Amino acid sequence: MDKFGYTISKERQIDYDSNNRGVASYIFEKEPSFRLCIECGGCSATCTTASFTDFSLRELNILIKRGENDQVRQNLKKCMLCGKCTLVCPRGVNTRNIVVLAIKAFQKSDNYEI
Amino acid sequence: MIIKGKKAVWNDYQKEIADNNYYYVRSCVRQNFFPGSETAFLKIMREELNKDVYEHPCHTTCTGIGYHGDIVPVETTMTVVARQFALMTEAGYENLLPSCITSFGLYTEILDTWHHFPEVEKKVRKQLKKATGREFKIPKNLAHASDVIFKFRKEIGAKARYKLINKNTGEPLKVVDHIGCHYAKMFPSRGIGGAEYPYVLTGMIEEWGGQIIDYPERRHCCGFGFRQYLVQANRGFSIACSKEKFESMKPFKPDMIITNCPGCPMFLDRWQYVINEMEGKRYGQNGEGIPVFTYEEVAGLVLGYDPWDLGLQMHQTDCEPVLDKIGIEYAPEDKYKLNILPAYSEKHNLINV
Amino acid sequence: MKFDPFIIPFNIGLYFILIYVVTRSVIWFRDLSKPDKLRLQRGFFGIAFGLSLKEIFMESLIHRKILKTNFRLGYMHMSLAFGWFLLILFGTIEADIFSAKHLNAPYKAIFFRFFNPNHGRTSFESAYGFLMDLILAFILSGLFLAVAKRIYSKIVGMKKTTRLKIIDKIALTSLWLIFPSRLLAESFTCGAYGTGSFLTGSLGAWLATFLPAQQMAYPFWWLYSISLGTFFILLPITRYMHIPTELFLIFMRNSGIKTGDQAGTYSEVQTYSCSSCGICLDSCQLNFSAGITNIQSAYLMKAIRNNNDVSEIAHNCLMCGRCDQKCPVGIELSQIRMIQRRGDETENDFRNIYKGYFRSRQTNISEKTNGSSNYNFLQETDHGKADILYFAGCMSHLTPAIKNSMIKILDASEVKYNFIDEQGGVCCGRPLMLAGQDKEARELINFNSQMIWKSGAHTLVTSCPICYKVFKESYYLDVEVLHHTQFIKRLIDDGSVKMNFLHKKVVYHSPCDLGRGSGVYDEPKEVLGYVSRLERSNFEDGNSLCCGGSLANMKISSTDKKKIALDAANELTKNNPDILATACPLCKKTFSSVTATRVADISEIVAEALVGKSIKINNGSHINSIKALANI
Amino acid sequence: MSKHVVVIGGGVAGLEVAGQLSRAGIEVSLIEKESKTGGHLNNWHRLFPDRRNSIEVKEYLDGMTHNQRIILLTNTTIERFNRNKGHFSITTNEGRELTADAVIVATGFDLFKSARKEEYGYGIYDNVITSADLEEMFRTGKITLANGSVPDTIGIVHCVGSRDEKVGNFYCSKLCCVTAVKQAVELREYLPESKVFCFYMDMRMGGAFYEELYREAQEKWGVSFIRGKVSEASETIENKLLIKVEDTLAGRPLKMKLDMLVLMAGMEMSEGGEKIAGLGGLNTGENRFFAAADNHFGSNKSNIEGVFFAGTCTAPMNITETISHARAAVVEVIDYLKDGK
Repeated sequence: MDKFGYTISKERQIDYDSNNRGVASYIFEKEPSFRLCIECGGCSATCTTASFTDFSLRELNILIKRGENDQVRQNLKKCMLCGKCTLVCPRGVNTRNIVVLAIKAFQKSDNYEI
Repeated sequence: MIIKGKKAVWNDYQKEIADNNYYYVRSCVRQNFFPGSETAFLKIMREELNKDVYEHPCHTTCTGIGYHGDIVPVETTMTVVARQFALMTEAGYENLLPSCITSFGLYTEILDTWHHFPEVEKKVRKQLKKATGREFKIPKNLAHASDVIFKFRKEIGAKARYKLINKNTGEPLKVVDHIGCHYAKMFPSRGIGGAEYPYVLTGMIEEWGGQIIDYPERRHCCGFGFRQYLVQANRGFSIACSKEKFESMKPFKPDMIITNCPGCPMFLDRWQYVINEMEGKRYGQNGEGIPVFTYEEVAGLVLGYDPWDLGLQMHQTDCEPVLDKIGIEYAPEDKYKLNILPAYSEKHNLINV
Repeated sequence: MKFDPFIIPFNIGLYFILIYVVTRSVIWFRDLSKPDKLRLQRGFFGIAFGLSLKEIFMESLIHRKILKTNFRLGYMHMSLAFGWFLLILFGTIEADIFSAKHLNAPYKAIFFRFFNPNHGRTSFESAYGFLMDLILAFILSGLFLAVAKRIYSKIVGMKKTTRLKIIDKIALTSLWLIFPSRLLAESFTCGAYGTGSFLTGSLGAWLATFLPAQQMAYPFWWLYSISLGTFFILLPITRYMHIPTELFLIFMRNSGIKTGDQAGTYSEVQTYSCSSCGICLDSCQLNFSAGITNIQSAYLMKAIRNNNDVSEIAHNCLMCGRCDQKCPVGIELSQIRMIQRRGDETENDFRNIYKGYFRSRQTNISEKTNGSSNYNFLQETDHGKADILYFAGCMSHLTPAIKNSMIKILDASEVKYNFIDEQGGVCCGRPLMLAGQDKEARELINFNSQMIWKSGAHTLVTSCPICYKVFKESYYLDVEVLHHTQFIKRLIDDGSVKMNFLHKKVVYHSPCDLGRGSGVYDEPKEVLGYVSRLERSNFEDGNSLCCGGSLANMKISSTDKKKIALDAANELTKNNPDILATACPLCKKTFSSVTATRVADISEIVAEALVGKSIKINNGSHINSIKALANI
Repeated sequence: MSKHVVVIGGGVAGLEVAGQLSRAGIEVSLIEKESKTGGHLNNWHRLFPDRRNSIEVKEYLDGMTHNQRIILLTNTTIERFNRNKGHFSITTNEGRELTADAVIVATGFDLFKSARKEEYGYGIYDNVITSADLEEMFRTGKITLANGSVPDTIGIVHCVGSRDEKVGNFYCSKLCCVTAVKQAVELREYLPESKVFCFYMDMRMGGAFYEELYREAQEKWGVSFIRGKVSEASETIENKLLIKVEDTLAGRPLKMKLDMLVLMAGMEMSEGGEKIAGLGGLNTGENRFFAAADNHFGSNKSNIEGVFFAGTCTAPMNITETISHARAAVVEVIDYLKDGK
């Protein structure tokens, strides 16, 4: 209802407790190295896609963990899986698998499987 | 909640409040929003507590709204404030008693600035002299009106006709206190109880029989925020702030809200109506809203003043549920009768006086 | 005696398997694509038929390839397969010659001794009996090895043996029982009648000394028949299905049928042709370096046959192709794995008792697409016209020495070229393909193709074998695609670049996608041989190791990758070379982190050996070269 | 005549110094304000990064001082401290007069008083505890909430009282990060069902095997690390703690409910140390710790000849560094006494 000329702003806060973190749990289970990320951003720095778009593997990684899935899903498929990120990762995170698993997890969550 | 811990904090944040001879400075907006409050304050101070409270007819705004709304530059503000001080000095008073939280915050800020940067004070003195020919003394004591009511809370309590107790259940009323941001957030040491666990309103409520509830968003701004509300495009943010507070206090089922700031009761009161209009969401028991009071109104009610004399008919969220709970007598049919207020007259336009 | 009830299990089994195989063949044939059907028909009446017969004899019976890889294992397979074949062949002939009439029912040949207990009295008969005993002994010797392999796989020279499921165990037991029960049945019969040759005769005579041979024989004939019957009935749902299927495989392969990228008859025939011999296990680096022991091709084939969820297995593979090289049956294991990757999401819920017999084929489902491209953010850049394009590849940008060396070489050769991904390019698409995402890969391929096509170039040089493979196989470009080693070889051959000989000991690691993947083995070594002292390693060409850094493995942890890299690097640097040379940025990067030996791409070594055009270092003295510098 | 040295403080540094000096044949008086020696070591359960029992270190220190000619004065504080012709005369609270050839100050540190960070509600909210409180829980083996139930979600706030201009501490206490990680791991060990979150500004895992412990906490124990300083905590109606923090790496504010909040209290100059500084005219730095004569090669020396520092009274240090620093102080003292002063 906009008869006042404005509407109540939506909260920007991450509501950790009410967010659905099923996608993150799915990835944690299948790819334990997902835990190891220290958010250094090396992956995003070398990423070809990141140089063209706002796709950021680092950010994606943290948003999935917080259950902020909507922001993530539209970007996931921009990844070309080229693997440069895996090569630069100082923590040995299997980044490509995380992208593939995340895509799968979103499909599963669409089917209410997770 | 460990009350002992809280009390320890309260003990850490005490402040000196003058005993008598106050120079009262009004708030710009309260006279419109809750016009009974300041009248009630003066009445309580003069008639109930027998204090000398002086009001200078020539005092103006402190420019706080303009200052926090990024419109008035700080030097201008300081000069205007210096004029207030000059009026006080001329009237022979030393204890400044602003009605407005933002004024209180602003005076505190300016006095602190001058303390650290005497050259600024010097410059302002020069400017004031040049503009108005006036000179001033730094106030000896600066206390907000709610500080004074806090100071005399026991005296008021002793005279009370009503207690903040549900007459049907005997339980204390659950009261949410909301402290204006400019009261202690900028200078925690100048507020009773500090900024994290302010005691100023809590002390009154506890003294008068109510029970304060501590809810997670107690620190959150009411949503006025000056530049948030003043620009229409930002009002969605303003109302979201209030909503956040209501959502947070909701599980505690508060009976009423008490505030010590001009803007806060306005927004906590009016936004309840707007939220209901926009989202169909009603707060309070039975969806009747959570009544919002100023501390003067609450003091007046406790002392047995007529609710309509206190201006409670000006509230958008009806106060009757709380009045009923306490058992305050009132005449519903008198609510909107204007006979209490002086008749408005074209001829007596105050601006031309 | 014409008939005895004990033959019934055998007969049921035999006719069941015959009917099954015929039905299966019909279904398989029906499911073939039209061109493949034609190929098969042409093959049947052409040279393929003869070739197939020869191959069936050499591989299915003699097991030549296994013999070559591992003699003891080969002997085991050969004795069982070839021995059994001989036993059936000579048994049938025996029944044909010595029975009352010709063209007997099969059981007559199998249980010949039972129906002709007195056989073997004449010298010809006994000579034939000797032959039959010899064959049986041959089989039993193989059987002994097989039993021993189960218990202790090292006996047959294998580090690992395949694990079995219950049904396989029953089939295996029945298989193992066939020949000992035949031996005992025949021996008792011979013992009772005083016939038989060196094996059955002497064993029978000895057994008869303390056992009632006449009575003992009959149960063993039953056991023999039951073992055979059980084995036949279980055949289609066990790995032993490979015995009949391999014949089809050989014939189809000789007819020119290819695996392709979709599940189909041929991939299914291949899947069933896997005998779980386990040779792929030993060739797999995930197994022997990283200790990952459940994803090898034999297990993949088994999981597919059993309709299990294969996605974890399918993706946990380096795709190095070592098992492809080693597979004695010649199954295109990596291709089949790729099919499984593409069909990743297929969840097969076809569950009934026929499942094992006629499994529903896993087909590729194309993903739901919303029509919009995932990669529409890619911006075309105009690189202008050039004859030769240089595409360094993503990985080369993380190993700048490679691209810098290539620029140096290209500049020195004075060819006109365009460095098309100088500012960082778009991925070639192979990583997506390896993840089974062909549709997405195709988008990148189209994007890159257009860029290449617009340049009007005739040659595309790349530094990355991953890119090379996909450029060659999936791009359908009208340009010649060269890996930089091939290109350098050409530059050397036509004298475009001059090089010094570096007195360095170099060992060459052949990258998987370049060597086994694309068949480029020689050029890199020739280039290296031209500029340095190239030494041989134990892992050359088809047998070369994977560095472990492969993009193909989605699942492997970085620790396991390191283990593989370390093992491979240790193998390659055994003789302390000065340089571990490779021709792939990924191999270089992977090896660099695990070995103290200098790891260099061939391009780097070449760039180092390059003779500058203006400076005659070899002829000129120190002063001369300074003068030369001054003249530039 | 043998020399006499007074060591002020019976913590890790003081005990090490006293033991080493005594072994070198120097007469030592050890002054400790508490009833027993060991200082903060008595309060820790297991030590980072290898989680050995703190008793082992205590036993070592006791062994150092055992059977040595050390005059141990417990429950003793210093009331007067004078330097007189190269000698020091010290008066204790019990009126005892001590004369020393040299003094070693090993007054250690005090833990930051977490109640000063009012927004976290230590001492006000039921389930806000400090790292020291948690150690006590580990020692008793009972990790429970105020109402006796077992916590399910636990937050650990780094940098409480460190790197915080608001409380006047600009410096990094440097051990709280690794303590947080150690305690997170221990919490997960004790309470396998629990979820543990660390809220950090920076992970400062500078010591040997600290980073490895950090990695282990992530990999093996699934501890979540959220980069951002918790700005406020409040109690909800279900007696949980609602915290607000910005997840700086997600670039978004975050709120979550926790059962328990553990504050990683930083290290501050001890009150005792401040008193000594005042009595003896010893220089202190901007961080209020004792100011060493030289940061690089004189970290044991004070501005007064014959007064030396050992351990965390000069800066935050871990036990390894404290013991090394104490030994270095011993060398300085012996060197000083040899010169016949």
